[in-house]
Amino acid sequence: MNIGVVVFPGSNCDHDCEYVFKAVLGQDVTMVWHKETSVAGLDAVILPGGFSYGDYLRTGAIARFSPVMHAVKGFAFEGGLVLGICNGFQILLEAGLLPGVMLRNKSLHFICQDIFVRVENGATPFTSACRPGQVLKIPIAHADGSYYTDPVTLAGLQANAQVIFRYCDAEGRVTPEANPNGSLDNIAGIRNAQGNVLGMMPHPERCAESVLGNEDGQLILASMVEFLKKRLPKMVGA
Amino acid sequence: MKAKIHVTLKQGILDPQGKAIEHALDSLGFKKTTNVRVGKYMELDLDQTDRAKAEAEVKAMCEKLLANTIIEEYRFELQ
Amino acid sequence: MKAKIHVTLKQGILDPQGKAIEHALDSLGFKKTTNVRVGKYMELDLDQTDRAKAEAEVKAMCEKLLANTIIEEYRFELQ
Amino acid sequence: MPLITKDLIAQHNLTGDEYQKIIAILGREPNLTELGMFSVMWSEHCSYKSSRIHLKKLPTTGPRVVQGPGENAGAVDIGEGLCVVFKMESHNHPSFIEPYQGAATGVGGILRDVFTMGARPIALLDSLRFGELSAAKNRHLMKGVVAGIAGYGNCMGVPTVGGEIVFNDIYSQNPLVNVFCLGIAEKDKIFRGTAAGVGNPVIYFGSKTGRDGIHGATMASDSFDDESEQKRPTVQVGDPFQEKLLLEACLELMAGDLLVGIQDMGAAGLTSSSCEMASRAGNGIELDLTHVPRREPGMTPYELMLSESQERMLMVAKAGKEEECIAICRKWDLDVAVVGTVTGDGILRVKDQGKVVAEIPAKALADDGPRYDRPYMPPSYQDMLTNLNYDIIPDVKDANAALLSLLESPTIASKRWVYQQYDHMVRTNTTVRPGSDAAVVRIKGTNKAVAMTVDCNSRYCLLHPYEGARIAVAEAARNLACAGAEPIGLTDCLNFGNPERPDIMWQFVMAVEGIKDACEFLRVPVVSGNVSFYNETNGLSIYPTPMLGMVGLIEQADQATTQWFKAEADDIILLGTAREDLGGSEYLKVVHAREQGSPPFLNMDAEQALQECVLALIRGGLVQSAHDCSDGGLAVALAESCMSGPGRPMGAVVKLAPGRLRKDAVLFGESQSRVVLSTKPAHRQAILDRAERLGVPAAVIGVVGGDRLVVSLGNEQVAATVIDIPATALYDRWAFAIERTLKNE
Ligand SMILES: Nc1ncnc2c1ncn2[C@@H]1O[C@H](COP(=O)(O)OP(=O)(O)O)[C@@H](O)[C@H]1O
Ligand SMILES: [Mg+2]
Repeated sequence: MNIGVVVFPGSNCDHDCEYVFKAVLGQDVTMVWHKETSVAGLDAVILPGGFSYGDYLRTGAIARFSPVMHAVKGFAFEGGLVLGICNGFQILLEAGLLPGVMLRNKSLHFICQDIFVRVENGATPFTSACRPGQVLKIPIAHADGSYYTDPVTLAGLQANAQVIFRYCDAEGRVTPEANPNGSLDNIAGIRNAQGNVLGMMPHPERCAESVLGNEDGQLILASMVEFLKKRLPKMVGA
Repeated sequence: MKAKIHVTLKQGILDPQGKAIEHALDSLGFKKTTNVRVGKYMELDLDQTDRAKAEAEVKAMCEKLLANTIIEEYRFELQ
Repeated sequence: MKAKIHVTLKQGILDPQGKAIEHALDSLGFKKTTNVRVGKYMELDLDQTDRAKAEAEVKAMCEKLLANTIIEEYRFELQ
Repeated sequence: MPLITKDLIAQHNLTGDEYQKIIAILGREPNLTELGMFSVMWSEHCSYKSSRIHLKKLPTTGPRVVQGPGENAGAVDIGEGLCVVFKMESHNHPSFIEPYQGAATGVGGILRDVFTMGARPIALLDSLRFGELSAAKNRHLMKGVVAGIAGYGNCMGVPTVGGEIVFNDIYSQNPLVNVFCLGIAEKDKIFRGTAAGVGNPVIYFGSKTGRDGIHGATMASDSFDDESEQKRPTVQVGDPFQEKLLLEACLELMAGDLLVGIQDMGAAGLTSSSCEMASRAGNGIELDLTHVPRREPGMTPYELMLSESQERMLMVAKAGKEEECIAICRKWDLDVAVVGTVTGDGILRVKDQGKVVAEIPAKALADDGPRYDRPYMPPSYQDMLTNLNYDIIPDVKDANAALLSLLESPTIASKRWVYQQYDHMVRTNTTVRPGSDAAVVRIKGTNKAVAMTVDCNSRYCLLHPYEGARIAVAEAARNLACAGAEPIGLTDCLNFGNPERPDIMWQFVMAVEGIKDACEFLRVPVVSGNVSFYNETNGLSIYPTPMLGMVGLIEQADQATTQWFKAEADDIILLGTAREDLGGSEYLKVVHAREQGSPPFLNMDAEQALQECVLALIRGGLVQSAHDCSDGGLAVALAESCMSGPGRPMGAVVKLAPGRLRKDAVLFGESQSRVVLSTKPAHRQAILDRAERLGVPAAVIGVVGGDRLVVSLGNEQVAATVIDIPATALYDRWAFAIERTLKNE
C-alpha cells in the first residue's frame, strides 16, 4: 500500500505516522507537502496531528485552505480512505469533510494522557480488527478536543452509526468522568456518512509498538491496511 | 480602510473560557459579575477605497475564515 | 449594567496570530489586507447601577485579570 | 551622535574601567550603537565575566565527547554514528515579568541552541522553582510558566518528558525557569557557529526584527527591585509556529551541502550571532542593516543590532549557494535576506544606508570581554545554618501523619498537573514518561535509548554549596542508574545571586568545585552549560541552585527500568545504608519548619559502587523496579514505589532495622547512595550475592502486596508498626495535592 501523510506547516505527528506505517506495518509511505495539488496514486491519506499554522485563529481553520485539501476532498469524495488524527480531525471538521466543531477542553488545559475509548462500530475500514465494544487504551494530546455539533446532526451521527469511538473507563463504561475534555456524547471519533473518512482525537500512532508499552493503536492502523488489501486485490503481492 | 471585526460565540454555545473567567472574577472578589462571554476582536487594514467592495470583502473573509459560523457569529465596522 | 471590553496587544508587541491570519488571507486571495491584529472581546453583566462604581470595578478587573497589562492594553464601554 | 556620558555608560551596565577598555580597543570613543553592542556582549549573561575562570576547572573531555562547551550546545557520541546534543538554559527574569511568554521564549531559545547544531530536538525537560503555592502571586507564576512551556513545546512537537519543581519562599521574588533540550544528530554532521571563508555570504532568516527585548541580556545581568516590575521592557513574544518552520528549514538546509556555519540569534541578537561566528573563525563580518527584515518602521541601527526578537537565525552559506538557501527558506515561508559577507580583517563592520555605523574587532566583542576574579568568602551566617542540635527536635510520634504531610507537600507531591499539560509522547519515542526517576526516549533505527534527568537540591547547596553540588551530581547519576542508564554527559545551569557579593561568589565557587570533583570521580564530562547570576530581589538572594541536566545511555531500550512496583509478592530490597541524615531534609522543613543542618553525607566510592551495582542488576534482567531515595527519604521512596505507576496503587509490607538511629532518620532521613529495588523472589539471592561482591550493603526489607503500605521498625523478635496507610489514601494525598492547591481560587 502507499499511504500518504500530509505535511502542513506546523504538523508535528507527520513523522510518527510515517514511522508507524513504514517500520511497524511495512507499508510504503509518501509524504505529501501541503502545496501539492494532487494525491493521485495514494491508497489512503492521513492528516496527522500537530499545530498546523500554529493552530492560530481556530484549530484547523487555516490548514483547510491548503492547496492539498482540495485534492483530499476529491479523494474522499471518490471513496478514498482518509484518517484525520487530532489536528487532522480538526482540519476535517473545518473543511466540512466531517460535521461539527472542536471546542476548547472543558479544563481549558492541554491534556496529554492515556484514555480509554470504546469501539462503537467495528464494521468500518478503520475498526474491522477490533471487536465491537472493545475497549482500547490510547493517548490523547490536545487542547481543543471537545466535540460539538447541533442536536440534529448529532442524532444523525448516532442513527447512522457514525460515532466510532466514545471515551469510556477501563471497563468500557461511557461516563461523564471518563470524558477527558467535555466532548458531546463522549465522542472521540466519528466517520462520514459514506464511511471512508474518519476523524479521531486519540493518537493510534503513539501506541502501536511494544517498546512503547501499548499496541492497541495497531488495531486501527492494521484495519486500514487490511481493508485496502481486500479492496485492491490486484495489488496484493505486487 | 480599517475593518474592526467582532467574532463571538452564538447564544447557547457553551463558553468554558467565559465560565472560567467568571469563576476567577468571583474569587477575586467581583461577586456580582455574570454572563461573561469571550470572543475575538480583529482589526485589519484594507487597501480599498470603495466602501461597498470593502464590505463585501470583509464579509467574505469572515464567512470563509475568520468565523466558524457553526458556532460563531460576526459583525464588523469599516472606518 | 453591561460591560464591553476590548483587550488588544500593545503597539510593537509581536502578534503571531495576526501574522498567520494575514498570511492565510493573502493566500485566499485577499491580497490587500495588512496589519491584521487579533485581540479579545469580552462582555459581562454587572449587578451595579452606579456608573462610577461600575467603571472603577471593570477597570480593576481588567488590570487584575482580563488584560495582561505587560503586553496588552484594554478599553471598555458600559451600557 | 549623542555624546557618551557617564550616565549613558552606567545605563548600559558598564563600569568606568570597562569603558576605558573599550576606548583602548577602538582607539577612540565608541558611538552609541557600538556602546550598546559592547554593553550586551560584555554583560554577565553573554561574557561570563565573573564565572569564566571558575568554569574552566570543570572536566569537559572524555572518549565520547564530540563537542564540549563553547558552541551552542554540547554533543556526546552514543555509537552507531549518532550523537546526542544537549544544553540547559535559564529564563528566570523574563518569566518573572511575564510568566507565559518568558517561559515560552525560554523553550524557544534552548530549542534553537540545539537545532542550530544540526540536531533534531527530541526531548525537553524543565526545572522550575517557585515560592510556596499559598501565595496567589506564586500560583499565578506557576500557571503562567507551565502554560508557556506547554504552549511552545507542544506546538513544536518536541515532547517535554520530565523535569522537577521545588517550592520555597526564597523563590517568591525570583522564580527559576530552566529548560533542558536534547537533540539527535549524525556525529559527523554537527554544525558549528563559524564564519569561515572570506567572501561567503551571511544570510539572515526567520522572523522579522522588531523592538523586542532590547537589552534582554543586560536585564538578565541585573538585579531586581520593586521598580523592575514596573519597568516592563518590551517583552519578547514567542511564535512557536514560526520556530517549527525555522526548525524544519534548518534541517533541510543542513541536509544539503550549502552551509559553512550557522547560529541562532539568542541574547544580544544580531550582535552576538555575528561577532561570535566571526570570532570563532578568526574572521570579520560586514553587515548591511538595510537588508534586515523588520517589523516596525524607523528602527535605528542600535535597535536592530540589539533586538532580541525571537525565531531568527544567521547562517554563513558557501559562496554561490545563496539562491538554494533562499529557496528553502521561502518554501518554509520564512523571511530571508543576504545581509552581509565574511571578511578577512577580523572586524565586525555594520553599515546602514551606505554609512558605517559600527566598526569593532569581532574578537573584542565575543572573547576579549572583561574577566573578573571576584573576591569570595563564606558568609558569617553559614555556621548558624549548619549547626543544628538534634536533641531539641523531638523524634516523630505519628509517622503516618508525617508521611502524609510530606506526600502532599508540593515539592514531593505528584507533578501530574504539570506534565499532563505537556505533550510528553509526541515523536513516539518516550518509553519512560514523566513520573519515574529519569525519563527515557528510545532512538529510532537503533536498539538504544537515552535517559535524562534534571536535579538539584538547593537547600543542600545553601547549607553546604560544595556538598550540595556533589550530591546533585550523584543524585542525577543515581536517577539514571535506576532507569538502567550509564551517565555519558552533563549540562548545567548555575543559578545564583549577585556575584559582586563575596558570600554569593563563595557559594558559586564552592558549587563549581563540587560539580568538578563529583564529575571527575564519576567520569561524567560537562559538555555545555549556562550561568544565571543576579537572581536576587531587594538584596535577598535565592538559594544557590546549580541545576544539573544529566544524560545516560541505555544500550537495550527494552531494559529501561521504572521506579514503581510491578507485581504482588515481589521482594523489596534496599541497597545502601541509612545514617542520621536529617540535616536539610524535606522532613525538617515540612514537619519542623527548619531549613538547617548539614546536608547528608556523601561517600563517592559508595555511590559509585551502588550505581554500578544497580546497573549490573538491571542489565542482568534481575530487577522489576528501581527507585532512588531522595526528598523525603526511604518512607517517601517506598510510598512512591507503591503508587507512582500507571496502574492501581499497590501495597507493601516492610520491616526495617533501625539500629541506633532515630525513627525519623530511618523513615525520612535523606541518606545518599540508597536505592529501593523490587525483584522476583527467584532473583533475590542473585541480587544479594552480586551486591556483596560489589561491596554494596543490601537487605531484603519487605514484600510487595496487599492494599496498604505497612512499615514496622524493630529487630527479628519485636517490631512496632509505625506506618500503616491504605495505598489509595497515599495516592489521593500525593496525586492531587497540587491540583487541590490551585483549585482554591
Ligand atoms: N516540571 C516538570 N515537568 C515535567 N515533569 C516533571 C516536572 N517536575 C517533576 N516531573 C516529573 O515527576 C517525577 C518526580 O520528580 P522528582 O521528585 O523531582 O524526581 P527525582 O527526585 O527522582 O529527581 C519525575 O519523573 C519528573 O520528571
Ligand atoms: Mg529520584
